[in-house]
Amino acid sequence: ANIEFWYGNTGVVETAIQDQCAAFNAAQSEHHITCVGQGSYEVSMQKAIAAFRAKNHPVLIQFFDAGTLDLMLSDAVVPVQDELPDVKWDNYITGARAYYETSGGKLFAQPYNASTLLFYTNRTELEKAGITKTPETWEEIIEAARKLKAAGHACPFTTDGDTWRVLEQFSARHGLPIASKHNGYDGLDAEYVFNTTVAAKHLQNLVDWRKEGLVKLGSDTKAGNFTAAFNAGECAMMENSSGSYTASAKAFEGKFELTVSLAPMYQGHERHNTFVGGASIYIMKGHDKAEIEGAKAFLDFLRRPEQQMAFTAATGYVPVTNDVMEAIEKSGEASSPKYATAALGIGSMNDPRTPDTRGIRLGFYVQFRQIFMEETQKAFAGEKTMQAALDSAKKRGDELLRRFEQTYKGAKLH
Amino acid sequence: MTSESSLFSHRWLPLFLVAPFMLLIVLFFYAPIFQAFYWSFFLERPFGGGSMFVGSENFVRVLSDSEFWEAGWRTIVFMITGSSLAVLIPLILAVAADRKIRLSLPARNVLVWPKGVAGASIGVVFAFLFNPFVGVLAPLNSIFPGIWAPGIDGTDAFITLIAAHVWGGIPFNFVILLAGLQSIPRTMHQAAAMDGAGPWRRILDVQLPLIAPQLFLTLVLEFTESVTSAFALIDTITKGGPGGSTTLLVYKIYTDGFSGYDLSGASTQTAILMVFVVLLTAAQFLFLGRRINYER
Amino acid sequence: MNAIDMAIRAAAANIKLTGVTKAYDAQTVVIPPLDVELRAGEFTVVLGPSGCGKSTLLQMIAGLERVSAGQIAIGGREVQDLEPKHRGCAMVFQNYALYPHMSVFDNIAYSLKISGMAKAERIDRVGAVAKMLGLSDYLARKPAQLSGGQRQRVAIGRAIVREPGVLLFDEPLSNLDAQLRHDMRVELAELHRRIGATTVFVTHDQVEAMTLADRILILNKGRIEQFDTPKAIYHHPASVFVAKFIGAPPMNILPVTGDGTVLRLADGQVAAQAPLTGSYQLGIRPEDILLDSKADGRAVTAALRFREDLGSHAILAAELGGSVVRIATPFGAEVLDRGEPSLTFPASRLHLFDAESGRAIPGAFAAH
Amino acid sequence: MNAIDMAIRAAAANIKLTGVTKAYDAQTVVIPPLDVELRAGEFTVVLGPSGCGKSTLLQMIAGLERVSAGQIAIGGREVQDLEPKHRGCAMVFQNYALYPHMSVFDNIAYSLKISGMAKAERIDRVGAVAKMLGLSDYLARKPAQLSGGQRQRVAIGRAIVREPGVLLFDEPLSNLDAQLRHDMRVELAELHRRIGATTVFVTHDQVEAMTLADRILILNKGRIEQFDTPKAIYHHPASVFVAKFIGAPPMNILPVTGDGTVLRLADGQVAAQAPLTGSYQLGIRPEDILLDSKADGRAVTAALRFREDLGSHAILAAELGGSVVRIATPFGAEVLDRGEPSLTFPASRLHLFDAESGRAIPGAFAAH
Amino acid sequence: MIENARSLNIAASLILVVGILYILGPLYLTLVTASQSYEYMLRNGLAWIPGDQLFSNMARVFSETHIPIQMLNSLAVALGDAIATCVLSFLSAYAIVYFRVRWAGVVFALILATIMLPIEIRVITTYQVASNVFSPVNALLDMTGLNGLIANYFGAPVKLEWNLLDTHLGLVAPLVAHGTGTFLFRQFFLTLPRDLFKAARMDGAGPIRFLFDILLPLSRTSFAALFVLTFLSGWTQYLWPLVAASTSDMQTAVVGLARLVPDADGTVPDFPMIMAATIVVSIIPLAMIALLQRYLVQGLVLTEK
Ligand SMILES: Nc1ncnc2c1ncn2[C@@H]1O[C@H](COP(=O)(O)OP(=O)(O)OP(=O)(O)O)[C@@H](O)[C@H]1O
Ligand SMILES: Nc1ncnc2c1ncn2[C@@H]1O[C@H](COP(=O)(O)OP(=O)(O)OP(=O)(O)O)[C@@H](O)[C@H]1O
Ligand SMILES: O=P(O)(O)OC[C@H](O)CO
Ligand SMILES: [Mg+2]
Ligand SMILES: [Mg+2]
Repeated sequence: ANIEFWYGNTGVVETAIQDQCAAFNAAQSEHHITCVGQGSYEVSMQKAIAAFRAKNHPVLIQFFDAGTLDLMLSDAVVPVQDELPDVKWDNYITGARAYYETSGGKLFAQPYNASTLLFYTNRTELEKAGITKTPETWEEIIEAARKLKAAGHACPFTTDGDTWRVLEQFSARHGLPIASKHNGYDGLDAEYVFNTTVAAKHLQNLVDWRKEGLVKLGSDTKAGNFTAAFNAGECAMMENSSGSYTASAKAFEGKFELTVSLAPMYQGHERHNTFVGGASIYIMKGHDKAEIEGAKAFLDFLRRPEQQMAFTAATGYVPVTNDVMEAIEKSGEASSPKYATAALGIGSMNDPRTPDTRGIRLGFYVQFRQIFMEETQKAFAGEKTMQAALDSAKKRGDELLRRFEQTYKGAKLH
Repeated sequence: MTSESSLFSHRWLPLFLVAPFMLLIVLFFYAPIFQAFYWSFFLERPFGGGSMFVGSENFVRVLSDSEFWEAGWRTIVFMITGSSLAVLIPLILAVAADRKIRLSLPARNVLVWPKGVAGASIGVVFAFLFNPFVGVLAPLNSIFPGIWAPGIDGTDAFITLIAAHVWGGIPFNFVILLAGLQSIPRTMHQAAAMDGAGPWRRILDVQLPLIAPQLFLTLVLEFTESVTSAFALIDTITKGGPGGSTTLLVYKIYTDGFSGYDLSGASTQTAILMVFVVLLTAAQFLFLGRRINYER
Repeated sequence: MNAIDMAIRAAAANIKLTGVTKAYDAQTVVIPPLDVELRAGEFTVVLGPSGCGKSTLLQMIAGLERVSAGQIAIGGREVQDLEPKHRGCAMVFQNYALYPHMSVFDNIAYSLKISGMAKAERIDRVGAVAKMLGLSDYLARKPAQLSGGQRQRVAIGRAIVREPGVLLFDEPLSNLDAQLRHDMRVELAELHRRIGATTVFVTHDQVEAMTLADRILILNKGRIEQFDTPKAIYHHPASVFVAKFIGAPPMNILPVTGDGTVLRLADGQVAAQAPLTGSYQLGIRPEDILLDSKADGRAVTAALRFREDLGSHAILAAELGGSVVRIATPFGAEVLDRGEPSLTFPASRLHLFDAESGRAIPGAFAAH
Repeated sequence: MNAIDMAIRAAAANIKLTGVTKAYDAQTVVIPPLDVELRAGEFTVVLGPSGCGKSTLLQMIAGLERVSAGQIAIGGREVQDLEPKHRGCAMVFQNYALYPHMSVFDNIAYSLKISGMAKAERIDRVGAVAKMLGLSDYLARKPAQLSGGQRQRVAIGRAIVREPGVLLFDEPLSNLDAQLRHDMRVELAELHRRIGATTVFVTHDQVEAMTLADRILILNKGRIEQFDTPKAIYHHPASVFVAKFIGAPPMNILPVTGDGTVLRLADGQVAAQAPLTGSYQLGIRPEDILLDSKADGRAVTAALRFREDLGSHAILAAELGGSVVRIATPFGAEVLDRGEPSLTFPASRLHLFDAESGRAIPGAFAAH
Repeated sequence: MIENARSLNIAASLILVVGILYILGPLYLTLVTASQSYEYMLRNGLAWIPGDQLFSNMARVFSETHIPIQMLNSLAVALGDAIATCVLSFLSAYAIVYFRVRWAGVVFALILATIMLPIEIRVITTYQVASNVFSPVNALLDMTGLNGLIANYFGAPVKLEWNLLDTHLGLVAPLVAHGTGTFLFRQFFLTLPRDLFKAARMDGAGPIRFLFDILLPLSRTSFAALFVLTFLSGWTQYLWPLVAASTSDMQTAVVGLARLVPDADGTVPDFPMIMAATIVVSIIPLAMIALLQRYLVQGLVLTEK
């Protein structure tokens, strides 16, 4: 059948996705897939919703982590595990499964471009400022940043303040809850709590460090975007998704030396697992058998170890199945830079977990991310204190949760 | 219309003539409006498949949401500053171009050009031009670092929007106001000259009052124009940020509805905004329109 | 003349144009060098066909149009380089050009306000003018709420409130209907008597010219055809142009040839006695032709073609030597519209013009 | 009359209006029930003040306005419910309403084209009309390229090309200048003579009415004041309204009181002899008043106020018993403008009207 | 006039210079940027002097982006909008002005109201309607209880479906539902001498002949003006095509252009190419303005009456 697949990535990742689509079409003749880029995860999701209401939606669609609960309750998707019961789903690492499975342990979506947060440095620049050891904690990062600044470096550390980076991944690895009820896993009546945890302190630190000139946000940089600023050599350190590894590596080629390591902790905190990030693929309802068959074929194709390895090599996204990890081991290229993020990422996701670090199961979470960004930006701009901003984000976030609860009154949490 | 009864008296033909257009309007104008009001009393699920009557709850929610009021306030600020600049600047230009000077002909041509550049294109261009590091203000920033930071500072972002809005709004208002100025009879200037009013004074005493109808028209139309233009500019320049500082109501409705899948909330805001617009228009006609309706 | 009239009596000034020329460019010379003097307090009507330069002349005096060459003196002072407001002229425009956004009071007071007059004084002065023009009850109205005649008066009020030495009118009555036009004409004559300002009045309308003017200035393509009293213009037109321009129906102009003793029409009939030779144009007004053959003067025979009966009198059209001659019958007379009556051309009513230039040849016949 | 004329000679039809009424709504009854018959081939001029319903009447005949009640018959056929095109009327509009985008030919031929006439025949017919109107050389031009008179002719051509039984004109000359107006008037009279269509001609202008009409229909607020020949209307006006409406200057109307033998003016002077008692209005036309005291008729003394000299003659304004009386002096007479001359009112020229209704009282004085 | 307006003329000239610079400045900088290489821009930022990469940047717009196809969409939308608006507005204005119908005022008011609420305000629900044009009919059937009856008889209620999203028709239709054209034509018709209409009736023209023989030829300038106006507005639309088309091959050039600025990629946006795209996207409307500015101005002058 002719099927369609929508995704939200751009840049090198988009190229890799298109390559996979082409490979699939080339590998068999029964199905033909058209892969449509929507520009971003958010747009992709809003387009999907609109399209679903208009009965105009594709059979396969990539949704990002933040949309998980909205989709689970949407009645718009079929759990992949229902469509593909024979797949060995427990091949997926726990960190990945935890985010996308029901309380009964059934996977809703097939993890696709899985990522997690990592710490990147421009070793060349660091060494110029006399820093030889890659920092591992925030304390060390700040120390290094001060040195860089003293050495005349304009942008020691950069982040974009994105909710995923500064709140979700931070809270997970520090073992902190974002919302009550174990981030919503135990009921729709959860409430946000992040404004009371160490995350709040960290965010206040970011504000202070930015004032000091140690941390720059995307819009503070010449490039206008934090990844671009790091890739261009403007900034010396950044926290970013494993998914942007290849882009950085390519940009650095022949100019700078790149290091990538686990995202930094505050001293005195035990390291926990990080959430799986990126996105996974859902099968949407309302399509005929032939299309579902095509969709299944494509999903099968994507799960193949060689496909996953190629995708990892091309992007930096982490293969989250055990067999692929083994395949990488066996390939003899395990230490090659193209798989640099794989083991690192999996390691990070496999760190010790608590009920608060399974994932996020909160309604209208995409909107909450917007609110969080909006509020923290106000704090960065000096309009209010970070604490006030977080309090207000919590308040607005709780309103979202209540409305979600009301909207899905009677619906049961899977 | 002097003699109504000398018109064609066919019964079905006129109906047939307006029918296609009315159908389109009912379908794509009135039905959506009705739908918005309808949804504002329901709670819609994003993916459909369930909606629940909630009475005035949506209204309570929207009206007690400080974000809504802030966006409303920003909308008003944008309309007042943006619209008045987008009328005032063309007005000044039109008064200048109305004079018989060498530049007036090229000006009449060039000043219409932005009409051909889409709001979103303007946005893309201005976003680049006002970029703090590579744009026109970059030299200023290298002298006073951080003085121009539209990515962080809401006011700077707002200024960028207004500069772009005015740029794109010049042609239409300029043409209408210039036409108004040119329709002032020459004898009116001559009479004022005989009365001792010099050319500067005539601008205030004769030209401005006499183009009041055109000014009124531009103000009324500028209202809708500012809504349309604001959306394209916000979406291409600021995305409502930083920190929501450029989220006007139109943009908020769009993001709430499309990115936030909050169809009910967005519809409720739409409904409120519509009522506001209708009231504002009525007020404009009542308080301004009536006063400036003099014949010549 | 009461106190109010006194209050707005103008200090009339004479106007002297010396070599005044107007050319928009090398090709369009609208007014070739023009010399004329209008006496202080005089009412001059400027008459001429459309496009002959009447408005241009007026606007040059007013200062709304620059002179290309020459001098204009008002009250002995050269003004051609002064701005309108410094010339002491006021003007009434064809469509009145009232400020539609100002009340009648403000329209009239505007020039006073600009000149910096104190408010109290302004109110007094506008009050006096409004009273004089019968506008006192309308001061608060906008021009759109006034009738044509009232608007006209506001325009005049606006002009006279500054007590100008010179009052200029550019076809101020041409937009009014016949009745109102007649009334306004009478009002204007009365006003001029009371104000006494030197007045220049442009019109297309003969009746206005004849009844209002002290002197009529007839312009033809920017040149003065004649400048004289209405009577002189009517009875002693200086040229065929003037003769045909004034009078309704206009003067009959017939080509004649002189043989040294008599002037003959194209068909050989003798139209008049005169010791002239060569070609001429003979003029006689319709009302001067007598149908009564017993009257004094030359009698010629003509064929009546048709008659237009106007009630009070009739206009007969007759064919004479290849031309159409119009005859106005006396009031109350009953006449035929067919036949070949003999027409009498009283010698004292005849006008003779040069065949080429069209200029009048005075004294060709016995004076009257 | 040549072959061409014959070709477009119309089959004139009479027009009969019975109880025709027009009301826009309950308040605005523009035409109260009206009965009138216009004879076939007759030239009727409809005259009346602005807003009296002239155009409305015309448009009801044409079918452009619906009648509120009553019947209109054209050539004996009831037409009030027919579409304009089925009534056999053609109309010439005030501004001609030529189709600006069509050539002269197409303007004239348009109605023929709509009626489905073959192209060859159309060309013939338009050619004949154009020739008759002197438009043959202009057939390819657009209206904008024509002079006022030519446009007028195209409008007429468009109207007559269908050989209508009825020709309607709504103030067709009012936008022309005096000279052209005069010429077109003559042409129209000539045209009517040749075409012979029943013609209804609306105008404001007395001279047109007097010179063109077979009969004049004078309307006042939608009612017929008088419908008679121009002569009768001028000399025997049926009401004060008609008397004042026709004539320039209009008839003088003076209030008089009869004591059984004479009629006295307000100041007691005897204006006329008549065996009447009570209040009346006495009418006399300006040109009928004699300044010559030796003439026949009653002499009264009046105070001259001012004179308007029109060249051919003068209009004197005098005060008589509290009213202003206008006197037209005979052509060529020289008269004073001050003094208290005695005025003679020839009995045969007097008109008497009822003081209340304003209707004429015929036979009050010796007939003339 | 004899008066010293020098000061005013100098001031006016200065104002016009500033105005022209304000308009031309961004256009010039766009052109300049479009003519630089990406590397040059990365190194130096904004340039003031044109470079030599204009054509290669434009070539990249054609080879690397969807803008060429999207320009075809824009053309379809703009032309569709302009033609449909012209025709429908003309017909409706004709019915309103030239027919004796009691509802003319109401219909005109209903049409005029569309000017006050731009599509940006009602986009959410307009999208909903466009996703199924029959949804109002369905709703009507439901609300009137008619569907209940139908369900009783036929076993199932009527649910009509017609999705206009991602179609050219869907991109155009809501844009046409706008009263400016009707307003414009009505104003124009009211300036036409009434007698022209009466003359045509005397000549025997019925409504259709009058429409085609008289009104249409006389309305040419208004048509041209409205055509230019709606074409430009159709071309420059942003929000509606943004939401109504979900694939880049259905999107319009303006939306495609805005999409060239990536949300978050590890690279600095390729501004020279984006600016080149801006030029490419604006070239048709700008050419249209240059050619038809006269009509545009005439069309916008019809404000009073
Ligand atoms: N700005 C100008 N440029 C060139 N020619 C002009 C200009 N203004 C007027 N004219 C010409 O000058 C001539 C005189 O114009 P003017 O207005 O004085 O005529 P007029 O006698 O007042 O005519 P009317 O009776 O029609 O008002 C006309 O032929 C006119 O075309
Ligand atoms: N549609 C209408 N509704 C109400 N009254 C109307 C309408 N059309 C005309 N009238 C009124 O009908 C009366 C007669 O109008 P009509 O046009 O027939 O006058 P007229 O004698 O032709 O005037 P004019 O000499 O000014 O052309 C006027 O008082 C006019 O105001
Ligand atoms: O940038 P990515 O693809 O790793 O995704 C990050 C977050 O998971 C998006 O929600
Ligand atoms: Mg003039
Ligand atoms: Mg009329």
